[in-house]
Amino acid sequence: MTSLVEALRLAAWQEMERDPRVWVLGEDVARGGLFGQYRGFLDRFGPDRVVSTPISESVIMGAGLGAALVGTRPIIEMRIFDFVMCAMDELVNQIAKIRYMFGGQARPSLVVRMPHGNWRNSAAQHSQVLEAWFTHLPGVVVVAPSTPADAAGLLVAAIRSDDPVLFFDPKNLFGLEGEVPSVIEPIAFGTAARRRSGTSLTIVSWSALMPAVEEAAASLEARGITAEVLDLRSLWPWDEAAVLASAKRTGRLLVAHEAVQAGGFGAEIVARVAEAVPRIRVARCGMPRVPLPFSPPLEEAIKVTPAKIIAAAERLLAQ
Amino acid sequence: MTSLVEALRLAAWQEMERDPRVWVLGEDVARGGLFGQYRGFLDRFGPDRVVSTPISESVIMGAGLGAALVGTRPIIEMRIFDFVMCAMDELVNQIAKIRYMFGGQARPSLVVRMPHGNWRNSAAQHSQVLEAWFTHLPGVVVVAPSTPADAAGLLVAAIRSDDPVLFFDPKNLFGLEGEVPSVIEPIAFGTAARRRSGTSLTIVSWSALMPAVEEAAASLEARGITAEVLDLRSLWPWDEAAVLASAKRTGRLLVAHEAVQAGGFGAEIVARVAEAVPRIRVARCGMPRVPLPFSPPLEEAIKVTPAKIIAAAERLLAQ
Amino acid sequence: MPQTNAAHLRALHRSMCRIRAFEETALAAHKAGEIPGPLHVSIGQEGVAAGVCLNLRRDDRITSNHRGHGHALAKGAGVAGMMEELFGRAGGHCGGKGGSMHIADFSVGMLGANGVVAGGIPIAVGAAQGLKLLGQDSIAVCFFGDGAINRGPFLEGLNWAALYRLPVLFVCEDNQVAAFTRAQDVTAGPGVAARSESLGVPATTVDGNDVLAVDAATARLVAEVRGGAGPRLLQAMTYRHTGHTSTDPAAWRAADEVAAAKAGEPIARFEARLVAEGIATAAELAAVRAEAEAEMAQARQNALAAPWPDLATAYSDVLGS
Amino acid sequence: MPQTNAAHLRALHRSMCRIRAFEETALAAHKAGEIPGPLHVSIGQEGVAAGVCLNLRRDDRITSNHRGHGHALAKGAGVAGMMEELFGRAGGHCGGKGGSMHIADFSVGMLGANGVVAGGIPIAVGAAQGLKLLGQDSIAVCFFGDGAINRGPFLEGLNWAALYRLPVLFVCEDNQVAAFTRAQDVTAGPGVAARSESLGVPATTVDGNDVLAVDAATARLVAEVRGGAGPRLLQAMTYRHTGHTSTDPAAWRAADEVAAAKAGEPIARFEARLVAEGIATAAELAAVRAEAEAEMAQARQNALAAPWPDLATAYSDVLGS
Ligand SMILES: Cc1ncc(C[n+]2csc(CCOP(=O)(O)OP(=O)(O)O)c2C)c(N)n1
Ligand SMILES: Cc1ncc(C[n+]2csc(CCOP(=O)(O)OP(=O)(O)O)c2C)c(N)n1
Ligand SMILES: [Mg+2]
Ligand SMILES: [Mg+2]
Repeated sequence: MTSLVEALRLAAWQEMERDPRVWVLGEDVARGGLFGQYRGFLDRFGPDRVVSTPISESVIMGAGLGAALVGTRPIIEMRIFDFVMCAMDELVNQIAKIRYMFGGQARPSLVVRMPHGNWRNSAAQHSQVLEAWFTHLPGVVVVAPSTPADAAGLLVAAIRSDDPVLFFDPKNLFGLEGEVPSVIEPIAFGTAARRRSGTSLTIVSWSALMPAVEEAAASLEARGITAEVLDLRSLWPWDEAAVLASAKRTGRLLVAHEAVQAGGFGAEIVARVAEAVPRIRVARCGMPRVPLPFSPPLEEAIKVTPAKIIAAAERLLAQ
Repeated sequence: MTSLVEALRLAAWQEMERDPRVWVLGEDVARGGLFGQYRGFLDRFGPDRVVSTPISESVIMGAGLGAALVGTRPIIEMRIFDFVMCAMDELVNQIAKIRYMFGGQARPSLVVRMPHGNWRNSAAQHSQVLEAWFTHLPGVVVVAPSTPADAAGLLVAAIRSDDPVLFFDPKNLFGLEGEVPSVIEPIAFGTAARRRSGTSLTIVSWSALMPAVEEAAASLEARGITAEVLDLRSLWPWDEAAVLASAKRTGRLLVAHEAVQAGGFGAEIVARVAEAVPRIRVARCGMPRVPLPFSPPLEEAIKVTPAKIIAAAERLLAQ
Repeated sequence: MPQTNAAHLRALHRSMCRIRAFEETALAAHKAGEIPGPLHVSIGQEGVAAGVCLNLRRDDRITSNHRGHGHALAKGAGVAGMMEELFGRAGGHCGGKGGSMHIADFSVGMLGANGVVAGGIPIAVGAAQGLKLLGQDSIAVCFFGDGAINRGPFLEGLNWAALYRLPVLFVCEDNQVAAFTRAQDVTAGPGVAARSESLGVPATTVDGNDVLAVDAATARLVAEVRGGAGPRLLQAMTYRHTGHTSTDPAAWRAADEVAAAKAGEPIARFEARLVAEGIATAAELAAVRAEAEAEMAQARQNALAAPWPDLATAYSDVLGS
Repeated sequence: MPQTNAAHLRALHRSMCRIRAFEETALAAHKAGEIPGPLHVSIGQEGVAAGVCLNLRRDDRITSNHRGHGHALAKGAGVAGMMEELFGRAGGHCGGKGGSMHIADFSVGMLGANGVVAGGIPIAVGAAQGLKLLGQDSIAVCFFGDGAINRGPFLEGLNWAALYRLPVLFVCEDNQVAAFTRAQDVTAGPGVAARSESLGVPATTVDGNDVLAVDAATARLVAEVRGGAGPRLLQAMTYRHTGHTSTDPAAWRAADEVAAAKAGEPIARFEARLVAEGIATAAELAAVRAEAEAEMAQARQNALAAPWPDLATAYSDVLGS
């Protein structure tokens, strides 16, 4: 068994062994990274390929882009997602648009790693889930794994991809254990994983909320309600076909995510399905539109929990 | 008749006359602003209240916040929305969260003005429509007017509001003429305006796309299809009651917006209505998920146009 | 030292002791699992917070960073409210919604710690601009670390403050480390003072572990800033005794480096001087330390027993009244 | 001047004339409604683009800003592809998807203009880091204006380049104005050279309207940068003859200020010298100007007649192959 963060370490290690053009830059990466996801990289790959940087997010992001434009394949480590807000011009106006603006002359082949989500009561500036923003941003791939094997396989795919890939590390699941193959094969973007089969309803989720969703599905099943549970794994491209097929089968779709419900990616999924499947019943379960509070009981009160997912499922089934 | 940009100038002028705590900061505002929206302000209000700044977006945004925390009421002029990407930490991590993080000790009463949208073939870095992002961000009000009178009334409301208000100036409509009262009264956020009554379907839109929507509705009406057209005017809060009521009446909802369709605010509206109104028929009309190209025929090809809105309405009615 | 300011000297000592005791108490409480979330303490850096803040008026404003307990305490923030905030309780200054990284007490002009490095710089600059616009003579003081001088807002903020001659004092608390990286390994050029001067902000460098040096420099700089001379920057050299967070052993630092630094720590150093110059006896000073420790132990006990926030507050303070 | 580099001198002259002719042609085409979107021309600043780029190799890279036509031309970008790009035609370097603000020609190392002030700085720094990682000896040159030195990425980028001793030459094209605001009104401290030095990047200031001064300084700096000495900054003082955009009259500038600047414009000044030193005759130089004007007129005609992009291309170059 391997932890999710170790699986990510092994995946990046494998790719840096495989391709000398791959390198990593970010704060403290030469010391192994904030979560140990680069432990041992400095000794193995040296300071030119494992670059501990100043606290200069604009250039961490923008230098990764520039280095990609001359043929290297950087892994841009942003430490914690919230700090990406300090590098949005480089990400949104430059990385996402450069290939298109230049008519295909340039292809920024890079990965931006952004450990995100609720985590150990770290409050409003260290817990944001804004993955939905980037599904609305042309020019980027959005990946959000939930298991060690998926995290490893999707990171390998991200590093090998010629497109800019935004990789949302689920930091709250870094300790999650699972099997990881000794040779990590890439996992195709846009392929959902079915975690459970069922007929009563379809539940779609991803990233750090998956354990809560599976827990909810299990207790629903104990009461004879079987949910088909889909883990999207990547949000752009997303596996619309799998979601539509399942929703048609069950007739009911619940999308649950860690992010704020209003304007979250659940809205896009529900909208697509509602457009395509007449008479489908749809529901969402996300956070209220408030920043994440520090105090544990307050955080617990607004976080999406198995109980809230179960309640949403029951409301949906009652319709 | 008054142009929309002049209406905005009059609204800001009225409020600066009314309240000495109101001031404006941004690039070239002392020269009247990029669009003349502050013409004459320097002579009337002086250089301490009309502050032309360096090209320092982080501090334009962050200084506005700091000044609000000591009791002034800044209008933060960002020149063109896309440059807000250079000030996202200050907006997303600071302005939107400070009141909550500090348990209500602080209330950043400020307005961030962001002329946005497609405009004169200014290409991918000067045309973005990312309003949807901020409906997903707790702690901010999102305003997007489409007429001179609404722009003026909503700007007055924004300046008087104790909450941080993100004001999306529709730069492509700055030349649009309309009546504006000599004394500009505030318009309440969250109240949609009905632009047309109809029974065949409901069309919801806002901001710079409204003229195209009204044109589409007119030609549909010429063929006996009457659309109820709602202009949301503000996206957060948004007039859910009006949209639900209209959608229930007509049984069909089309949301059209200038932004990319995937993950746009249309998804939230469609999702809410689909959750609340069983068997409702829904559709969206937005841009494909591509950056805005420079070449006029290419821009025209991907922009939302009256023809595309009409086609979407016909598909919806055919269901 | 003239006896006339003996009271001030004792106040500096007491302030440092209270910060030290607060931080050690918080560390112990965090290790005991009483405090959730990340915790950054300022043990060893007390001379900067005390030396700067005791030269400020209550209506002066400060912005701080992630390591902000000392700044808040020295500026006069209530201890009970601070400790309860760290514990996430209802009585915290932020009602438990902020925690250690978002300590704020607007009633004493403490405009907030910040979870984003350099995040407090634009805010302090704007506060100074607002105060000037309102015609008030209070000033803004902006605390940040050596790590913040590599972020863009440092340049934008200093240029801006100099341009508009704003009443702001920038204080770079230079402990020569940022998280797990030495400042020297990520900072090119001669450093923060030279950067500051190049942006039109006169800079002064002092030994931050000599509270009297910090006190004297701050007194002069605050007078200049309040007098309308424009912004100033103070670089205070100091050392972070602990790891970056309460859970970081900082094992990568050489033991003798840490030992040497602890030998020069600001409180003992100042006490030796106070005794030598007859301002206070060792016994008096020990009593101050004991009193501070008792105060913080009491605050910890209260916080532990204090009620959690009403769950309804999770939804308040977002928009509207 | 030694005859030996007469060819180089003529190349400098020809490059400046071609930039001037391109800009005047583009201005006329924009006024005639043939070019959509915003247009920023560099008339009066030709000495900087030519003096810098003629010291570069084809495999050196440059990043530019919104006023980038001259940089692209001097680096060797094809004129037909540039003019067609401004016209939004299929044959443009970017297939019409970028336009004036996003001119790029990767085939000659021109990594792109930029619609965001200072947007090219992090990219150039990263390009230099990538080139170093790949063990290549080409360098990166980063063009930006005086307005960019007040944005955070300037500090972050220069500190970074100095830290890793990257092969990058920063060129601040200092026309002393940003849009409608004078640099002196928004820039505190002694200016870009002092900021650069404070960040560990040695700086040189030259008269950017003296193409020989730019040429000589660049030759030296490029040799240092390519030799592994680390980054350098060149501040080239110049003047923007036109308004900020093609539609801006810049009426706020005193007429005599503009007249004085035009009197010292780089091309006539260089021609006088070439004639005085017997490098070329006035007739030869006039012929070069005429040839450049004819070349650009031809490019305009071609662009006007050139096909629009296939509408399918609006959807390509986003993701996937
Ligand atoms: C923009 C940003 N980048 C990274 C971090 C993560 N981080 C928190 S504190 C810190 C080190 C800061 O060092 P310094 O400013 O010197 O303060 P010190 O911890 O030494 O007191 C880092 C990198 C952050 N909070 N914000
Ligand atoms: C981040 C950002 N802020 C504002 C603008 C709007 N803008 C475009 S060019 C310009 C002036 C730039 O001046 P400078 O860098 O000196 O270049 P110059 O135009 O003088 O050649 C401004 C403010 C922008 N493009 N990007
Ligand atoms: Mg430090
Ligand atoms: Mg300029």
